[in-house]
Formats: sequence, C-alpha cells, structure tokens
Amino acid sequence: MEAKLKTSTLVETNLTKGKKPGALIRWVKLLLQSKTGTVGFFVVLGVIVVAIFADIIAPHDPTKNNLEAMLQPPVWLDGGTSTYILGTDNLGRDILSRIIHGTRVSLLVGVFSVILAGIIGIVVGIISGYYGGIIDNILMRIVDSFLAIPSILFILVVLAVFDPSIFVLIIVIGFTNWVTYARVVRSEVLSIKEREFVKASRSIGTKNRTIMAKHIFPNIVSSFIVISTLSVATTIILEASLSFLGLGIQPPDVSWGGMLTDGRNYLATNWWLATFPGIAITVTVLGIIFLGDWLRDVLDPRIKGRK
Amino acid sequence: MKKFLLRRLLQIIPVLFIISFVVFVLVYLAGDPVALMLPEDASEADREALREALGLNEPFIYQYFHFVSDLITGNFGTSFRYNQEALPLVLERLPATFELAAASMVVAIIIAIPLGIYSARKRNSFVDLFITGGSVLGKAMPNFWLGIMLILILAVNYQFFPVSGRGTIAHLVLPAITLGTGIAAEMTRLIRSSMLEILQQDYIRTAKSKGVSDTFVVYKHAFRNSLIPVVTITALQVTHLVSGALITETVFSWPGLGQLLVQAVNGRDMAVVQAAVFVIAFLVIAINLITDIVYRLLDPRINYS
Amino acid sequence: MTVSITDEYLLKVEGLKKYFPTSSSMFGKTKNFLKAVDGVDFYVKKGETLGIVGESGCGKSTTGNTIIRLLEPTEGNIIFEGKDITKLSEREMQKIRKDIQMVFQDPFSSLNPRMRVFDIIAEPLRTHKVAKGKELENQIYELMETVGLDRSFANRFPHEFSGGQRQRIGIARALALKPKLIICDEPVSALDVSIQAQILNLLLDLQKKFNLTYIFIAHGIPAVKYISDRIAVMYMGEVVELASKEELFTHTMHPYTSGLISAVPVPDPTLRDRKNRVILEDDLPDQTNMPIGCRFYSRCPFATDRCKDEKPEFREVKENHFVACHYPLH
Amino acid sequence: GCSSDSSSGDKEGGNSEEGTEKTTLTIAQSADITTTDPQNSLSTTGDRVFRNVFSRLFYRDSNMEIQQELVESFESIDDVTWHFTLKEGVTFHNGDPLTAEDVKFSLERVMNDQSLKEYPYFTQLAEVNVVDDLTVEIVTDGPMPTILPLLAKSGSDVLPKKYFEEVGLEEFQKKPIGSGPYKFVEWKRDDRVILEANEDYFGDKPKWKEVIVRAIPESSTRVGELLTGGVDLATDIPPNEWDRINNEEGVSLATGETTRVMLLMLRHTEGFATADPRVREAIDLAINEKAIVDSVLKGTGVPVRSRVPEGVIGSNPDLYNSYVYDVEKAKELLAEAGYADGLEISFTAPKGRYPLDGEVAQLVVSMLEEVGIKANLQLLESSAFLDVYNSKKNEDLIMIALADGLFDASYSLVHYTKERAAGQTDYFNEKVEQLYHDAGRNLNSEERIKQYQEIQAIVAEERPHVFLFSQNANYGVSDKVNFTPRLDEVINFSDVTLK
Amino acid sequence: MSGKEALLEVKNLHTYFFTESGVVPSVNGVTFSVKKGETVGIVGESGCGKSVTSLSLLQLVDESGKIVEGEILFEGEDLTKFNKKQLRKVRGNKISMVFQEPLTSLNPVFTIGSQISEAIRLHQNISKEEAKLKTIEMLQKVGIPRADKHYYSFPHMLSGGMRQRVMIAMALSCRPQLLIADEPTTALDVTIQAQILHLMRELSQEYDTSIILITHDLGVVAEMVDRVIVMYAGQIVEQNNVFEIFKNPKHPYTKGLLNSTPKIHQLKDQLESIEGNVPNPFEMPAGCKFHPRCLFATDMCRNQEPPLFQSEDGSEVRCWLYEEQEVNQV
Ligand SMILES: Nc1ncnc2c1ncn2[C@@H]1O[C@H](COP(=O)(O)OP(=O)(O)OP(=O)(O)O)[C@@H](O)[C@H]1O
Ligand SMILES: Nc1ncnc2c1ncn2[C@@H]1O[C@H](COP(=O)(O)OP(=O)(O)OP(=O)(O)O)[C@@H](O)[C@H]1O
Ligand SMILES: [Mg+2]
Ligand SMILES: [Mg+2]
Repeated sequence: MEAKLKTSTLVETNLTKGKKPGALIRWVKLLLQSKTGTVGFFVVLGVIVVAIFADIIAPHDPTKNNLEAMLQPPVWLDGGTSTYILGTDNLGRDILSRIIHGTRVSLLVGVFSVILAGIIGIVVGIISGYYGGIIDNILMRIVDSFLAIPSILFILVVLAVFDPSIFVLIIVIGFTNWVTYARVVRSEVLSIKEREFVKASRSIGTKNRTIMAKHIFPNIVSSFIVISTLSVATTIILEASLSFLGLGIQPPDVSWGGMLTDGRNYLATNWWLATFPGIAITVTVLGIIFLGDWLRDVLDPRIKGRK
Repeated sequence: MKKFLLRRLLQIIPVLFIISFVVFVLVYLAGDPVALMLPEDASEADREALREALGLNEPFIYQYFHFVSDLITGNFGTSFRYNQEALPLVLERLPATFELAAASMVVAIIIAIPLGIYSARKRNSFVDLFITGGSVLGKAMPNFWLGIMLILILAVNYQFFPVSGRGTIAHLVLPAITLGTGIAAEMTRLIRSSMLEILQQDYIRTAKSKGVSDTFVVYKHAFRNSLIPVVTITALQVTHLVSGALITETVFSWPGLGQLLVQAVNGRDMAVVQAAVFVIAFLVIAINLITDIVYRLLDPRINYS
Repeated sequence: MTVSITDEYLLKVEGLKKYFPTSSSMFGKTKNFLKAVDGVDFYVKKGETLGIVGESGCGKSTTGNTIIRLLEPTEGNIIFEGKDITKLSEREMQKIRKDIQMVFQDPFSSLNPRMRVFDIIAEPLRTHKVAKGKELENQIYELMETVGLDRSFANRFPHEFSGGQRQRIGIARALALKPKLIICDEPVSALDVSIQAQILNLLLDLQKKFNLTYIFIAHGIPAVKYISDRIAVMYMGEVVELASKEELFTHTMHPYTSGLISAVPVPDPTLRDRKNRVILEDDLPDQTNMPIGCRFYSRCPFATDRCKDEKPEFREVKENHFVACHYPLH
Repeated sequence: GCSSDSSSGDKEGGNSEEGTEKTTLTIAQSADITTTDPQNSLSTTGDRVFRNVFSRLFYRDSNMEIQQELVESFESIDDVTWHFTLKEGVTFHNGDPLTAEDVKFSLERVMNDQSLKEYPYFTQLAEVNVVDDLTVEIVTDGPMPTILPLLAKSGSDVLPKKYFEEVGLEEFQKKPIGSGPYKFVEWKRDDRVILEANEDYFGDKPKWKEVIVRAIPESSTRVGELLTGGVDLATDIPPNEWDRINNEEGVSLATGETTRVMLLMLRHTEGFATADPRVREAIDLAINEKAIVDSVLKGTGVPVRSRVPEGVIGSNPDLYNSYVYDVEKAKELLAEAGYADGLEISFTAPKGRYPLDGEVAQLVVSMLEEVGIKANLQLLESSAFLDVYNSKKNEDLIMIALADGLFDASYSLVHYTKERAAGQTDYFNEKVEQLYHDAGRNLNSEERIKQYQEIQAIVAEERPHVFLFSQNANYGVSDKVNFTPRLDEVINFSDVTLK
Repeated sequence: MSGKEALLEVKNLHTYFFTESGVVPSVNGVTFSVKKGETVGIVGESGCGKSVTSLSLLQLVDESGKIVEGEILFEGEDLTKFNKKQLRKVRGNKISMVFQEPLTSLNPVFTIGSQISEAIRLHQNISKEEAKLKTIEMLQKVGIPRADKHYYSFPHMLSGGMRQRVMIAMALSCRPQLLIADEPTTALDVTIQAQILHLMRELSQEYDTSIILITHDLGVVAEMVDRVIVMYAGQIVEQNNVFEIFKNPKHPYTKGLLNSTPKIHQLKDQLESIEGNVPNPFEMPAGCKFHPRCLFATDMCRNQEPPLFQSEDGSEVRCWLYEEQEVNQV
C-alpha cells in the first residue's frame, strides 16, 4: 500500500506543459476570435479616444455660430465646403465638431449613470439575496415599487425640478435604474450562495461581509458588466429621448441627443443635421452592444469551460 | 395557487404604499404649480392667493397625510390644467394607449418570433449576423427619430398611411411600427438567446431521437420552452412600453396616456402625474401578476404552493 | 487501522434533528416540516473513519452540515472533544471551526471560480490569522505538495484543472488548519473510477500521516466500504444500522442495508446471476408526513403489522452493532 | 378601443377631393385647448375655439378695430357708468334667448371668481346691473379708458346663465353652449375639438358645416398633415419648416404680425453689473437684432425698441422697426464701466416655449461674446423657465416674449412701474410712474397715447428691457382655402373661405 | 459468440468537432458491430467519446460535430448516407435512445403521456386514442403504477427512477431493434439503478432488442452485457466478451480500470489508481495515447500508435504488448 500511495501522490504535470500565455495576449486572442467583438471593441475604443481628445480633434468650436454659413451641406454635396466637412446646422455651427464634443456628454452620462446604478444595485442585490428573509422582503418591495413606475416618468419629473445638467442627469438616471441591477444581482446571488464554495467559506468561519466581498461579488461582476454595457447603450438613447421632451442636456453643452432632437425638424430639408448624430449614436450603441455580447460570451464560465 | 395569489396580492399593499411616498416626494419637490396656472403678467398677490386656496402652504407631513387619505378614498385630486378630477382624465386615455400598446406588441411579435427563431437556428450564419445587426439598429434608433422618418417617407412622400391622429386601423400602423420596432429588437435578441439555450437541452436531443422533424422540434418542443423567459422579460418591459408611448404619442399626436403625461409633467399638473403613475403602477403590477400565472401555465414545473 | 476501545470519542452526536419548514401558513398556526434529519445518534473516535451511506436525500449532507453548524440543529447535542457545540455562540464556535473541516462533493462548485488556487487554500489560514507573508506562502506550497499538486499551479484558476485535481485543492484547503476532524461529503462521487481511487488513496495516506479523523459521506457503498472503519446506514433522516465495516457486511441486520448492498452491481460477470438479491421498490413515503411506524415499512420485503404501527428503536443488538429493526436479519 | 366612430368624419374633413363640395374645415394647432370654459383660459389655442362658439359685447375686426357684436348701441352715462343695449333675437345654441341677465351673470362670474384665469383683467369692473331685458349697465371703479377693449377681449364671452346654473360647471364643460357661429360637438383631449355650424346664428351664416380643430404638438407632423391634405390650415410653423411648405404644390405660407415681443430683462438691482446703465447700453448695442431676425427667423419678425408693437393703442412708431447696433461703442462703454477685461453675467432663457427661442438665445450669447461679455446661458424647459421668471429668481439677464392681450399700451407698460418691477428688474423712474398713473385714468385718448409713447421713449433709453424683435406668427395654408392672419392670432372660421 | 447476423456494423467511424479553438477528434476510427439480441457495453472514462459514438449512430451530435469518415451499416444500409427524412424513420422506430439525465431529457412542458404518444404516432399510423392506449400499456409495462393517471403527469412530478422508466417506455414504444442507452442509471441511486437495469434486461429479452449500453461503471457492465468495448481517447482499446475481460483483461488501461474499482464482495481490497488524467484533446500524446499513464510504456509506445490487434476468438486490443500474440490486424 505504501508504494501505491507514493505513486498516487505523484505530482501531476500534464497541465504544466507549455507555459500559459499572458493575460493580455489571451484576451487579444479571445477578442480576435469574434468578428463582432473586435468591431465593438474598436468602436468603443475610438469613441473613448474621441471623447478624451475632443478639444484637439475637433476642427471648430462646437458652440461658435456663423450666420454666414448656416445650414451648409456636407462637403460632398453641392454647396458644401471643406471647412465644414459634415456641414453646419441652423446656427452655422460645425456638425463634425459638435458630434466630436457630443461624445463626451453621451459617454459621461452613459457610463457614470450606469456605474452609479450599478453600485446601488449591486449593494442592494447582494444584501437582499445573501441575507434573505425580512431584509430581502423589504428591499424587494422597494424594488417592485420602482419597477412599477416607468423610469422615464421619474426622470421627467425630477428634471422638471432641477436643471438638466450632466451631473443631474447622471444622478437621476443612476438613481432610477439601479432596480434592474438589484433584481439581476439578487437572483444571481441566490444561486451563487447555494454553491459549495460559499458553504466552504462559511464552514471555515469567514464573516458574512468577507464572503459577500470575496466570494459573491467577484462572481456577479461578469453578468453586471454584460448588462451594464447594454445599459450604457440604452442610456445614450434615453438622453436623446429626454432631449426630445425638452429635458436633455441644454446648450451650450453639446449632446448627440440634443443634436438629433434639434435636427429632427430639418429631416425633410437639411437631412445632415439629424442624420450624422443619429449615425454616431447608432454606431456607438452598436459597438457597445457587440462588445457586451462578446463579453457575455467570454465571461460566461459555462462557455469558457466548454472550450 | 390560492396561497400564491393571496401572497402576491398582499405584497401589493406595501408596494403601493412605497409608490405613494415616492410619488408624493417627487410632486412635493416639483414645487409650485401656481406659477404655471397664472399668466406671465400675474402679480405676486394673485399667486399667493391661489397657493393658499390649494393648500400648498401646509407642512410636508400634513400634505402627505392628506394625500394618502385622499388616495384611499380614490381621490387623486384635481388637475390644474383641466380643472377636472385627475383620475377620470387618466382612465379616459387608457383605451388609446392600450390600443397602441397592443398593436405594437403584435408588430413586435410578428417581427421578433420568426426572426429570433431563424437567427437561433442558423446561428453564426450571414443571415443571423444580419438579423442581430438589424435588431441592434432597431434598438439604437430613438423612437422619435424613427417616427418622424416613417411619417416623412410612408405618410408624406408615399401617402400610404395617415400622418397622425387616432381613428382607423391605418392610423395605427405607423405609431405601432415605431413603438413596436424597439420592442421587437429586444425581443428578437431575447428569443434568439433563449432558443439557443433551449436547443442545447437534452430534451431536444430526445425529441430528435424519437424521429421528430427539425421544424417540429423547433416549433413544438423548443419554442414553448423558450417563451418562458421571453414572457417574463417582456412583462418587465411594460414600463418601457410606457416610456416609448410617451414619445411615440407625441410624435403622432396619439391621444393616449403618454401625451397626457408629457403635458402634465411639463405643465406640472401633478394631480394628473400622480393619478397616472398610480394607474400605470397598478397596471404594471397587474400585468406582472398575470405573467406569473401565464408563466405557471407555460411551465408546469413551477409550483407556487 | 482498528481503533482500540479505550480511545476517547472525538465527536458524539445525540438525538440530532434538523427540520426544514416547508410551508408556513399565513397565521403561523399549522407548520409543515421536512424532517431531513430526525434523531441521529453516533460517535466518532479519534483516528477512525465513520462512513455514512444512504440513498439520495436521506439526510447525509444535512447531518454533516449541522455538525459544522452550517445549519443550526433543530434539536440534539453535538459533543466535540467533550464540549457541546450546539450551544456555543458564533464567536466561541470560531475556535472549533479550526478543528472541523469539510471536503465537498462537487469539485466544480466547491471552488470559487474567480479565485486563484493560492488564495483558495490561503483563505482558512487568513481567516484564522494563522500565518502571513512568507510563512503563509511556505505553508501553502507545502500543503499543495502534500496533496500532490505542483506548486507552480498556485497561480491558476480552478477551471484550468481536472476534476481530480480540483478535489485535491479542496482537500488541501481542508487540511490547511490541521483539523482534528474532516467531514468529506461525497468527495469522490463526481469523479471517474480511476480518479476516485487516487483520491481515496490520498485520503487514506493523509489520515495516516496526520492522524486524521474522517466522517466520510457517500451514497456509493463501495467507496465507503473501502475507506471506512465503521459505517452508518441512513434512511429517511434516521440511522438504521451502524456497525464496523466487517460486521456490517458479514452480519447485515437491517433489510434496507441488505437491499442497498445487494443493489450494488458487482464487477464480476460470473456473479451476475447470484441469488438472494433484494430489489427494493422505490415506494418512498412523503418526507413531510412520515408514517408513525418503521419508515422502511413500505419497501421492506419482511414487513409486518408491527412495523407499520410501532417505530423500531435504534438499539445495540450486538456489541458495537446498532440497528433499528424489529426483526434483524442476523 | 372606442375609436372607430370618430374616424370617418376626420378623413372626409381632411381630404375631400372626391369632387363633392368641401364643407369641413380642419385646423391643426400646436397645442390642445385645456378647457371649454372660455373664462378660464388664456391661451391663443383656446381663444381660437371660443371666439367661434361664444359671442361678446364687442369684437375686433380683422384690422383690430373694435366693432359691436352683441351690442346694438351703447352710451357712456358718466366717467364710470356705461349702458349697453343688446341686439334682439339672439339665441344660445340650445334655443334660449340671450338677455341682459346672461351678460350680468357672465361678467360677474369673471369679476368675482378668483380661480378663473381671466379674473385679473376684470378687476376694474365694479358692478354690472340689468336695466331691462336687453340693457346692461356696467359701473367701473374709476375712469376706465380701456373698457371697450376689455369687453372685446377674451374672457368677456357671454355664457347662458340658465343653462349654466342648471347643469353646473362640470356638465357645462362637457357640453358648453354659446351663441357663436359654431356649436360645440365633441372634445377629445389632446386630439381634436369638433364644431358644427349654428344655423340660427344671429350674424352671417357660418361658412362651414363642420370645423375640426386638431392638436398636433410636433411641428413636422403638423406640416406633414398639411402637406398630405389632412388639415387645411396649420398654425405655428417654425421657420425651419418653411422650405418644406414652399417647395410643395398646393400649400403656401401665411405670415402675420403679433403683439408678442421678445425681450431681455435686465436687473437694475444694486450689486448687479447690469445696474450700470453703460453695461445695459453695451448689451443693447452688442446685439444685432436685425441679423437675428434675418438669419434664424428668416425675416419673420420686426426689430423693435419697445414692448408696444404697431397696431396696439399707444404704440410709438419711432421705436418700431428700429434697433441699435454698434460693437465698438459697446466695447467702449464696457471699458468705461470698468469691464475692459470682460464681464461675466448670467443669462436665463426658455427653450421650446417660443419658436426658435433656444437658437435666439444662443445667438445673443455669441453676440455678447463679441464685445467681451461672457453670458452663462441657462436654457430651461418651459415650466422650469416660468418657475424662475415667476419666482423672480432671474439674475442679470432673462429672455422672455410677452404679448398684449388688450391691444392697449397700458397692458404692457405696467412693467415699468415700481410695484410691478420690484424684484424683477427693480426699475424705477419717477417720471414713468407719474405718466403711467395719469394715462390709466385719462379718457382723452390722444393725450393718453402721447403719455404712453413718452414712457416708451424713456424706457428705450434706460433699458430695463432690451427689446429684440416682435414675433410673427406663421401659418401653413392649403391652396383650397383663403386665409389672412390677424394681429391677435385668432381665427374666425368663417373668415377662412373656400377658393 | 453466437452465429447471429450483425444488426449494426460501425466501420472506422470518425466524428470530429469543429470548434473555435480547433478540431476535436472525439471519435477517431471506431469499428464494432452489434448482433441481434446482443447487449454490448461501452466503457471508459469521462470524455473518451462514448456518448459521441452513440450520438453519431443516429447523427444527433451537435451542429459543430461532423462524421468525417466511416460507415454505419444498420441492417446493411449505411445510415451516414441517409437523408433527414430517412433518418427520421429510423430514429425512435428502429433505433432508439435512453439518455443519462432523466430530468433534463424529458421536455418539462409536456405531459409524459403526450411525449410517449408523440413517438408512437410519428412512426405508426394510428389515431390519438389508440396511441394513448398504447402509451398507457407501455407505462404499465415499465412498472409505472396507476399508468392512466400518470399519463397526464409532467416530468417534474415523478421521481428520478420513474422518469427513467418513462424514458425507457418511450424508447421501447415502437419496438426498436436497437436500444442505445447512454449511462441510463448514472444519475440514480443504486437501489433504483438495480430496478432499471433489471427492467431493461427483461424488456430486451421480451422484445429481442439489441442494446448498446454506455457506462463508466464496470459493475453495471458485468451485470448486464455480453460484450465489452473499452474506449480511451476516442478509440477502442480493447474489445472482448464480458467474462474474458473481467477474468483476463489485456490492455493496461482495462486492467487499471478494474483495479481502481472498489469491490464490495471482497472484504479486503486495495485500489490501484491510474495515474494522471485523460489527455486534453488538443494536446494528444504521440504514439499510444495511453502511454503517459501506462506503467508498461516503452519507446515504441511513445512513438508509434498501436493498431487494434485482433485475435482468433474475436477479441481485440490496441497495445504493442500483444503484437506477437496476435494474428490479425484491423
Ligand atoms: N436548506 C434546505 N431547505 C429545505 N430542505 C432541505 C434543505 N437542505 C436539504 N433539504 C432536504 O432535506 C433532505 C435531506 O437532504 P440532504 O442534502 O441531507 O440529503 P443527502 O442524503 O445528502 O442527499 P444527496 O445524496 O443527494 O446529497 C432532502 O429531502 C432535501 O430536499
Ligand atoms: N459539442 C461539442 N463540441 C466540442 N467538443 C465536444 C462536444 N461534445 C463532446 N465533445 C468532446 O468530445 C469528447 C468526447 O465526449 P463524449 O461526450 O463522447 O464523452 P463521454 O465518453 O460520453 O464522457 P461522459 O462519461 O462524461 O459522458 C470530449 O472531449 C468532449 O469534450
Ligand atoms: Mg448530499
Ligand atoms: Mg457521455
């Protein structure tokens, strides 16, 4: 028996063969495997770069009007000039520069409101799912209530009171959208807390707070990332809708939604006013959704496990 | 089932209570409606008189208490704008919005089910990519933009459909497409992923091993199962439908709840906002309850006792 | 590996019960309970292995989880090293937790997929502040080698391992605090036979090396028989028979045990037509509404009216051979 | 839904190209009426409906001259007492005769019920007495030069006393009854108001069998309806839609002036930069009103230097169609005032309340920037804007458009009195105060006009308000009908005629 | 071996999966046959290609899996050449399958009755009523009590054993010539397993159905089958009659499997495990695929893949150790 035991505890090495590639290279590989993922990644990267360097990239001051050059068509149409590549709007402002600057608002509002909503949602979701019982009951009734009020209504009423600045938009969208996260996170937590590694940790005597932070949280992060990317996309569109109702970002700040809204009245005659910001929104949202879909695929342990 | 229903019904009470509080705080924050009720040239004294008459000078708690006790007696207050009780104003709009919502759902279902299923069956094919791209596009287009484009092209240029208003079935087409497209986009993606999941289940293999044809496997064995998540999530989207209706109705001057709400919010006609939020919340809760029951019918595994 | 009688009990379980409420009516009057564990008595001596077998759902895991207070017992005493731990506060319990560790069934779900092997094994050491820094590192590498894992694996994630390797990680984690008792809840059920043997042998090896005491839970009798000194057979929340391994297999007393044993397929085709096989019907009573008499009544080939009406007592029929049956077979 | 029955009428109303004589007029407005109570509405959209359903003692013709409507003859007994004799044989839509009792009831209602929106305009009336069936006596609280304009103004509509008292307000709102050329049929909120011809109307026979007034808030949709023949007349066409209308056969654009003037209010309050007259002048000089009108408004507007536009009693022709613009001088003035290195001020403006208001505000900002004034623009949605305005939270600059409902300068110029300006512009000028007070009780209309004109001249120099332009109203009109806009923006349906 | 004709002949079957990370050769040249009335067992560790082999027979592998080479002759006709319609006629009718997970293999939203009668109606031109009667008859046959009531039960209302009986009823409802059972009892308790195996044996005798029984439990094999096929890494490594295999295993892998199986009928036993793990499909060793785990590996094994040596008695083994002794090579 002694001999047998020796061999049975032999170090297993067949997995050590071939050193694992670095994390970065692995992610690049995973990314390149998916066409849509690659497209999404580069679109999002591009949008972020544009947002950061808007001041450098934009050829004109986005708020500077030029009454001599009102409603100029894009460069490739009759009457267009290369000064205004994508044409000008009804105040003679450069559409390209406005789109470039609008990237900032759209991303800021999209990303930060999602982060805010995510933080609240994750905390509530984890607590509710992990402790269950009366705490869960109370929190879920609050969530139910919020879910029953269309969030746009909520946002409308709040924006009617506070000026719709970027900051206010982020706060109000964040504070209304957390419920979705809370729901999703809670249901994930319910299944994760039954997994044996949580039991294992409890059996050691780990504190609840530590379990939530070290075992539960990391395991919901990936599904959070997936829904949050989608949410960023939805928020960009939401900002446009709010602009339509007169409650989006107000000039002189430039947002895609605002451009789209102001330009809608010119769709029949000067189509470029609304079309280019529309394309910017669509491409960005598409990019984000593609990236999200890809993330869902690569972050899903089932799918990863299968390979 | 009885117990389940009873429990769900009891849960509605605290939910409505929380909603009442949230709504009241919102309305309270929204501040003074008096400014909007009087002309630009009205004097401060006129405004003060009106404020007093409306009881807006009372303290918060007192106002909230009043609000709740009024609610319990079914009194949602009087619309400043219409000078009329708020609740009938809201209820009067429900048929129009229902009509639009139902038609949009039909549009969405007509688009989403075949596309979603096809896309799942031909996963990663060119057509699948195309459908996925299309559904993302459908999601990325703001409702008002799509609505205006539809009017420009289908109503003004080609005159296939009337431009706006409510009336015949023809009037319903464009708004329903506008509102339905976004839902369809979401639903297509949902059906696709849910079908993909289901098509990998063991019982699909069992059905195939019995000699069931592929089409039958998809439509009989897989589809019904894939509907379960679709129904639940679609029910959760009811509030999104309301949001969409808000905009679509404005574009098409559809005399529904959405338009009423937009104008009530813009005009700070808070009694109407309150009544509408309550009615919508109530509907959402009711729809979710119905969904749970449908869910149970679709999925016999769930036992609510 | 026999244990002398004079060895003290490490663990003694008396009348342990764990009920799960299944439905609470609106006004809290009538409550239904699922009696997952319903009055279990046994003891475990230092250095021995107590096997617990039984069909799925008979309460094996619940018993294990209750001993380590993952579940609060409904009733009964759990005496560990002479101290009743059912009454301890969470803080006092913390000390005991160091001495009792668990190895879980599912090698896939018992390791946090987002944690590296190093951190998984380090968790108990960190929680109980046993070691830090370099010392912690050394201890972990040592543990990994003990269970047959190369230390170069420390930075990997669980999904990069095979089932057998993952189970080794789980064992390393359980060993980290040098516990006195390890509860193994079906540690080999999810593994292939060849890997099963690796793990069983590893457990035996470790037991020798560290003088460990095991409670080994499984529904597969062969594995339990291989590793255990004494075996408890559970049925519907109760222990129906408890004896040393040799005794249990040579002088099976409870009809359930004999049914269980004879149901195990024998890897020897020459024995396939062996006689006196008992095939038990799967006519199980409702677990929330147990019969008053013997719970095995409905499936027992030897049942009488007495079995139906009178609950058999769990008694020591022979020295160190306990059984709960009115008509023991031997 | 309960929708199908209403549709048929609409279709025919809009597109009656089927050869039969067109008998339905369809009008699209940018907003719905909010009530059917003519005394509780101040909106132009409401007025357009009420004007055709109710009648008043007087009315304004298309030249804004006051004419007798229900009144056969009238005389002024003394400074404060008036007698009006009503026309004979006038009936309400329900057949009841219209008598002095109805006039008394209607005027007393609006004089006494504070909750009515028209109430503030009627505070000068002291008593209404019935002399006989067809004679009413009105007593004012002092000499009242504006009594006839008031009786021709919205809110003076005569309601049927008997019917109103019988059914009560609630019922009355569901089925309002007047004595105008059109009878109320149905109101579907946020959709349409349907009226039909009143064959028993005491004046000229109504021209249309049916009139439908639709509410279409989205301007491109409104234009779409016009282009496809869904409506015959669409109001509030913003300049950006003009090309669409001009490029299309069968529709054209009609532009008319209004009394609405877009202006900036400047704080005179101590501590604000705008308290310095040089800064105020610099602001006025920095803004090229003409350029704004010509560019964004495409010429539909008139630069003005007064709040009282042409066509309103008391207007000052010197200040109409005039503006000051001198960037260099503005810079000098700023330098003099000590702002050579630039000046930062706050600027509140509405967005979506008036046509292209947001754009105008942004232009103003960039023009101010030219002279070194950095205006921090706060564009607010309509109600938030009104909140700031009404609660007097406006700081240096606030932009607003104000109209004159009475067609009398007294209505507008009250803003320059101490009491009214308090907290808003904090403007005060002894002379203006005196002139305004005198004019208010002056029954000599020529002298009165002089007084008002003088006020305007002073204001144009002292600039509590910097005026931008008087707005035009733009209508899209189908070629099937003739339509001429009026200064008061009201539409008499019978004035719209078939071509 | 009996002289009965072969019902199924699988020749040089290769099934590969074309995944994003590369081609997985899950079944790599498998050749075997099943005679009428014969029960053939396929054993091997997890992932060795047992399920893929069986799914390939009816072409039920996932979309990404393709039969890249080989013939599957059933009653002399090559199933790989069949079009979809022809295949459907065979599926469930002439060849039917029972899967491992009885819960997930039944559609949760349809009653068990409708699922069985669907199978019957697909292949027999009978009315709904008749199909229902037949279904109830089948349910009775597999020992479901109150079959007419349970006709309307949903899968989740039944216990695991009952569900597996339903699966068997469904599979046998059209009296197939061949039943493929992929680990039909792995998810069940031993007591239930005994019942199910017993049932399968009885029914196959009654209907004269051939069975391919896939399992990793050597005990089950020993109890049930006539002939055993041992698979490793997508290939057959040994094939022989059941008595021979247990008495005299040839391939080191087979020996290893036997030695690592705990035996309940011997009081004292020792387990020997096979070291290491099943190779990763992307890192298949050169030469004999088993050599890294083989105690007898030579240089030859490391470099050259052994063919399947066939001996006179019909047994086959893929190992260089038997080179000299063998007569034929396949
Ligand atoms: N948290 C719980 N709530 C309610 N019932 C439970 C809970 N945990 C276990 N049970 C029930 O208690 C009974 C015993 O469960 P337990 O997990 O102890 O069985 P087991 O013998 O370990 O079975 P297995 O072999 O399947 O692991 C089962 O009927 C189970 O459904
Ligand atoms: N859909 C698939 N895509 C890619 N690879 C697959 C797929 N299905 C199976 N495989 C691979 O084929 C190989 C054989 O799998 P198979 O399911 O036949 O194993 P098995 O012997 O039945 O194992 P088990 O005992 O676990 O059922 C495995 O390596 C598996 O990873
Ligand atoms: Mg268990
Ligand atoms: Mg398998």
